[in-house]
Amino acid sequence: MSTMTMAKALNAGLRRALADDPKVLLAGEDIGRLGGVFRITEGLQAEFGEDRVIDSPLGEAGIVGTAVGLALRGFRPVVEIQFDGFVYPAFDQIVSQVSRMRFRSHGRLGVPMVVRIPYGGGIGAIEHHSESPEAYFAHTPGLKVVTPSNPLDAYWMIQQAVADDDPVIFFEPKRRYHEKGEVDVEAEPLPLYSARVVTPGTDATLLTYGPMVRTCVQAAVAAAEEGRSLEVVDLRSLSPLDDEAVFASVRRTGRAVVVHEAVGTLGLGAELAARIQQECFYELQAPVLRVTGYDLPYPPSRVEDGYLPDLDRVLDAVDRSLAH
Amino acid sequence: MSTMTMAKALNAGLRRALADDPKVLLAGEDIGRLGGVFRITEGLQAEFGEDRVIDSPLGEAGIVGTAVGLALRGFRPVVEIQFDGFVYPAFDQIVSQVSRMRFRSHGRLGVPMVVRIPYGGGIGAIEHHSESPEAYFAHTPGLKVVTPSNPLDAYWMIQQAVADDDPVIFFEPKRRYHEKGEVDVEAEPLPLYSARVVTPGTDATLLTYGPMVRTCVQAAVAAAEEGRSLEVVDLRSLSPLDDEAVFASVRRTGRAVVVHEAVGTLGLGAELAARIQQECFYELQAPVLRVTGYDLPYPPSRVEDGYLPDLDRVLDAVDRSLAH
Amino acid sequence: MTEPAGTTATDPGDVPVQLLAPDGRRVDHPDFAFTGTDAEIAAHLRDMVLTRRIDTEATALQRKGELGLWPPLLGQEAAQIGSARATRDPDLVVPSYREHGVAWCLGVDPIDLLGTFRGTDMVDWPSRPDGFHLYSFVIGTQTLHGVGMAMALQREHRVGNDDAAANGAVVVYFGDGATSQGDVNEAFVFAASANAPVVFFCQNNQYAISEPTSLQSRIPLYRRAAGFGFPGVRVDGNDVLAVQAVTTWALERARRGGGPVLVEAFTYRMGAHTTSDDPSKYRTRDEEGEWGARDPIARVKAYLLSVGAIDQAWLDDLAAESEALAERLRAGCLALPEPLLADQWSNVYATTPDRLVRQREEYLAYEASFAEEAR
Amino acid sequence: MTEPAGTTATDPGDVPVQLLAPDGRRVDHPDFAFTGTDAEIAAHLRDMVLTRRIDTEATALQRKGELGLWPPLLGQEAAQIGSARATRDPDLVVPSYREHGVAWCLGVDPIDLLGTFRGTDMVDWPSRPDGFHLYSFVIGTQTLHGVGMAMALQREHRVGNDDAAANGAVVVYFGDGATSQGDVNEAFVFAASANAPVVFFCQNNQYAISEPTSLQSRIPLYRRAAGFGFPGVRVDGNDVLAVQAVTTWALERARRGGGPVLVEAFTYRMGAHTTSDDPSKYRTRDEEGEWGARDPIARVKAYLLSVGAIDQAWLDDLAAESEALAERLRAGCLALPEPLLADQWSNVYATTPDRLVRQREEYLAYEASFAEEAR
Ligand SMILES: Cc1ncc(C[n+]2csc(CCOP(=O)(O)OP(=O)(O)O)c2C)c(N)n1
Ligand SMILES: Cc1ncc(C[n+]2csc(CCOP(=O)(O)OP(=O)(O)O)c2C)c(N)n1
Ligand SMILES: [Mg+2]
Ligand SMILES: [Mg+2]
Repeated sequence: MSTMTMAKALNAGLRRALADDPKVLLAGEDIGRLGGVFRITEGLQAEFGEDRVIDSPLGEAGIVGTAVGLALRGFRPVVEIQFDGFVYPAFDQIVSQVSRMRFRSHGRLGVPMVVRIPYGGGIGAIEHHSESPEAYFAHTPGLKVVTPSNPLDAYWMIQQAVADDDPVIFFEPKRRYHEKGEVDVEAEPLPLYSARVVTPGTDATLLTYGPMVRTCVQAAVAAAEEGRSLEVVDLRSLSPLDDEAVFASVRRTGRAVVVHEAVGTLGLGAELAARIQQECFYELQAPVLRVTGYDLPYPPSRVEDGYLPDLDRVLDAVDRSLAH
Repeated sequence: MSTMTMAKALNAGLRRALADDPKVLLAGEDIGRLGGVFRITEGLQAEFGEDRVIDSPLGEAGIVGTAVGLALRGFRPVVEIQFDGFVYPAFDQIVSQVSRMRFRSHGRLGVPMVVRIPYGGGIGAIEHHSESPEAYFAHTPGLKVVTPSNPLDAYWMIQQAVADDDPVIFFEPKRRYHEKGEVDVEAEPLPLYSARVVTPGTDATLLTYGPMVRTCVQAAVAAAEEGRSLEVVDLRSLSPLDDEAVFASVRRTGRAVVVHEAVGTLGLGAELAARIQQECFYELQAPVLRVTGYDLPYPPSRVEDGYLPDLDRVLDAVDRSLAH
Repeated sequence: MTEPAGTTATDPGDVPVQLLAPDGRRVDHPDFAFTGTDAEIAAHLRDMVLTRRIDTEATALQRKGELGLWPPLLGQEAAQIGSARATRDPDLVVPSYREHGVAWCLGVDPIDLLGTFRGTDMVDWPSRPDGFHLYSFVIGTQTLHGVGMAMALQREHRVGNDDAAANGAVVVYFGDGATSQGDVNEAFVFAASANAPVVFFCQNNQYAISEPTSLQSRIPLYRRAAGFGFPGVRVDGNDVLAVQAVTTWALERARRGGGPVLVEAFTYRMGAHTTSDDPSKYRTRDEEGEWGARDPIARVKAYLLSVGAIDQAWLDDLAAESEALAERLRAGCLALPEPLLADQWSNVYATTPDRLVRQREEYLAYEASFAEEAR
Repeated sequence: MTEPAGTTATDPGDVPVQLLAPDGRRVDHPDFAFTGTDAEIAAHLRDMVLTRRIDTEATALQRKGELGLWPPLLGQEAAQIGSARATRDPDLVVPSYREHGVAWCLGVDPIDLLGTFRGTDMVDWPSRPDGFHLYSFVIGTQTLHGVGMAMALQREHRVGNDDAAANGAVVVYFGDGATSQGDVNEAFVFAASANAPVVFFCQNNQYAISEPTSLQSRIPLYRRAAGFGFPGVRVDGNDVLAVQAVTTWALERARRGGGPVLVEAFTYRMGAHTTSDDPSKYRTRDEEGEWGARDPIARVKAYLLSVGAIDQAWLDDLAAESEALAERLRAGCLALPEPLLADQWSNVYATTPDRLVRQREEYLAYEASFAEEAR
């Protein structure tokens, strides 16, 4: 057991994945000599060589498209997209090839690829550096989409993603890279595609993931001071969603608020609300509410604090839910 | 008033747009000499010249990216993506540039572009030729997304889209290209971003768009024979959604079934369900149900009939809704 | 200043490498030679004739409504057979969607191809589960996959070994139109950067659907390679000997560790783009006639007959073999098993998530409800 | 066969066009000449010095926490001033994100640039509402916009007119790393196909963050153009006279209707990629020292002093002007108005849809509820 940041936990997880399986490769812009702009791959090229930790030319379609070829030959590429907003040049490769190679080949060919994407706002960045594009991928059959919220999950989930025979879009909440947590490198990890109840509660359920988990836990603490018991569910996997865990919690509390940074319209909250209202129709005591980024392009960083869901907005929604 | 196919109506609408405004340009693969693989632009190059109806080199990013430059100079480009599955190479340009140029420039620069995309299945095609990618765009702030379901709307909506100062993703239900309808070229058209009640009814609301409108109208007819009164709402605009029309109908009937070809997870049905359960919580007598493409890549065409929503699946959902 | 490099001035390399003239005479080239025997050339003729027969039959099946679509290779037989016959194990072959001749040489049962266009199957080949990759319909996408496979060969130590037989390379096919796609140009960048063992085989059949190659590039396409730092060669794509010679050279160079090469096979799509297309809308009969005179099969036949390597009896046998093949295709096409929607859930993920398992069960229950009603 | 074209052999064009040596001597070139006066050169020096001062000040502001980030242009002043000063109305200028020197020449108030990096603003310039396009941060994306604008100039009949002054062209900036992006290569394709009046101005500053240019291309970048059928020229990017001469030629050619040109300005990013970067992780002090000796400002100063066109008093005045500018920047940066989230809803659509109007109202009501609580 040791205390480390999420950045270090990802680095340790990737190191272990590289050490455990010679077929694992890393590729991306600046990930080698520099160790990545967030230093997630620091030291790995020195340790595993330029053939396994590859500084790629500056083209996201090229990075993902060549990784498809490598994967088809049995390698397990883990590619880094430098920032969320730069995944779109690779969108065609991801949506029409990575996600479907198994389907296109009647199950014969897999693409065991991980696409790592630092995502989300709150770091005072310029445009394209604070986005939350997870819904585009969760809408795409054939992909799996996961996101850790803490160092422990980061350490294990990245290894589980690498070991998965399906392509996994791995969203890393960049504003949480430097927050510390306990990491037990011996523990039996939770299965990759399962949600976790982070804070148990009885009055309402907060469904969230990635960077917003911490925000929701803080909201639950604040609510507790006012005598309200909020349950916080860290979804961890956005595709597939752990429906049973979600429904079980909402059935218990009768109320649900979904919290994410991505824009509301057709964000994950839409799908969760649609599923919950269908499956828990009679148990729901209030509509499922959503606290999300507003339906705007990501704004200049000086106003991002107001744009992003925070403790107050979460509690405000909880109030509205409870008032129903 | 004359009877024509949707293909001809689109052709006529584009012709009128070109004739009305010298700034209107068409660009795309094979749209000039050949008139497009669906012949939507037939005859237009001959009539308006190669400078205004442009056969583009084979690159979707290039087509959309150069259209951005043209639009910034005051032109109004209407670009054709040859098939739904080929829009992804242009995804970055659409999502990071077209949708945001106004935002990026504090409202100073608009991109009055129309991206025409023949979409949907049911035509027995090979892969990438039957997709319904509308949710990707409806999730993206700054874009408008519309889709006609009949020749009359096609004729007017394409002109309204061209006249709009915002970028419009214009989805054309290719399986309906050759169905005929009345087109009144003098009539005052419905505003572009409003839904239309195609079939009024009282027992349940079918919310649908594009190729599925006809299917739903048929379902309503069949249901009527069994004494059930279904209201069919043709959404026409997917972004913005005409919330008021949707809520008004659902409030009247108490039940809603969303029908679309796109995969269910994070499809338009998710957003509609999420909004409806929030706004019509007490009026809803049953959960909002979704009849959609299954969560699979589009399958080989020999099984597409089972994959796509049809009259029976719609009526089955209506039964389930009414049984609640 | 005087016009610098990169303009439209001609270059000696613009003249395609040719080893067999349209009239069947063999000609010399300073750089390339075909070193095979006449028996091998006869085998090529057989491949080309059978491939064309497959193509005609598939076109006919489409006309009869048995296929949804067919992209004919008519006219591109030499480009495909010549290049495919230059490959050997452990080379990897990555087609676009018109490489029926390559598929044939690589041992794919043409009935598998029919399944794709009949809509019973996706784009994979049960009869040839590896070595010949899936067809790709997104223009250019496969070039990146090919480069990735070449990078894999490097990591598998299958490049530049002293034991030449152990070395392999990738050949990836695409069209003239594809050269305008970002993916293809990124493939050039990545291949050059990695010095990957890949031969970019561009069949310039003069058209991308209706668009002439001149719309994509104002200079010969083979010259694109030079701008990325690797060689490009233009070869007469209707000359099976020249295509094989050039591709063999390119593959050998790649296998040795020499890096990528672009081969532009200058050929002509004698038929329509696909069975949905009507070329009369965008090209002249004259042009079609000119290219008809350069038919890739005629010249090989003329040559082999002129040297007495084959005779009419040989040709008659081949005609009979062609007809038998066509017969087998017709029957095989109709016998292609109808797919089941229920099966489609199995091939999305390696381990199918619960929700999809349930979705499939619901679908089955729903289907079953009809069967019950019907009873 | 012997190695065909496109290999790594050197070419005479690889030697960058130079008109002013690092030691301040003017040198001749067979194809290009700088025809301006010494007074013009002095004006260039002033631009370069002030631009560098803007850059240093912005970097300092970032260190003080007043900016979130700053991408310094240090070392690229000659490439930017020389090329920007080659433009004139109705040319259009499309930058990437490091073109602070170009912005300066085009009349953008540098405080506007600070707004972008302070996070108070997006990427548009209130002080210069047209002619100089937005900054773009998605690598290469703007090259396609530039080609589209050039296609617009064609349609506006601003190309190839007898009245040369009425003609215009586009110059679009991008980096060495950008040349690997699909978009940039598609821009080359589209520009060549349309024969669009566009000058692709690539500042090869030797790095894309940590990646050396050699990872993107194994041959000099200017040669990329030849593969697309238009000229490429490599110019000493630290020589403001050569840059201006070459860009002037390229723009004139484009305006006349000669089509696209690629200019590779061979330069060096003397500073970090951005203020977040640490170049010591990937390059040596020796290398930095070598390039330091080729400083673009030093040689102009040396030349002008040597011919007596300027003197120490002139330089002292310039230093004072620089400091005043820096002072104005500091104050202007702190005075940049704080944006309001409430305003952001107005710039998404030309006509804001109802739902967004309501969303904004809800936001305002929510904000107001705090104000009430606070009371
Ligand atoms: C990304 C993409 N855009 C458009 C299409 C539609 N399309 C199919 S084939 C084709 C022309 C391809 O031309 P070329 O590369 O020359 O190959 P050919 O068909 O001539 O063999 C087009 C535009 C597609 N399949 N993929
Ligand atoms: C599509 C995309 N991918 C990645 C990035 C992250 N990134 C920002 S600058 C940069 C390097 C660009 O290098 P170059 O084109 O040489 O320009 P320079 O910064 O040297 O001026 C990278 C990779 C980006 N902005 N856009
Ligand atoms: Mg072609
Ligand atoms: Mg650079």
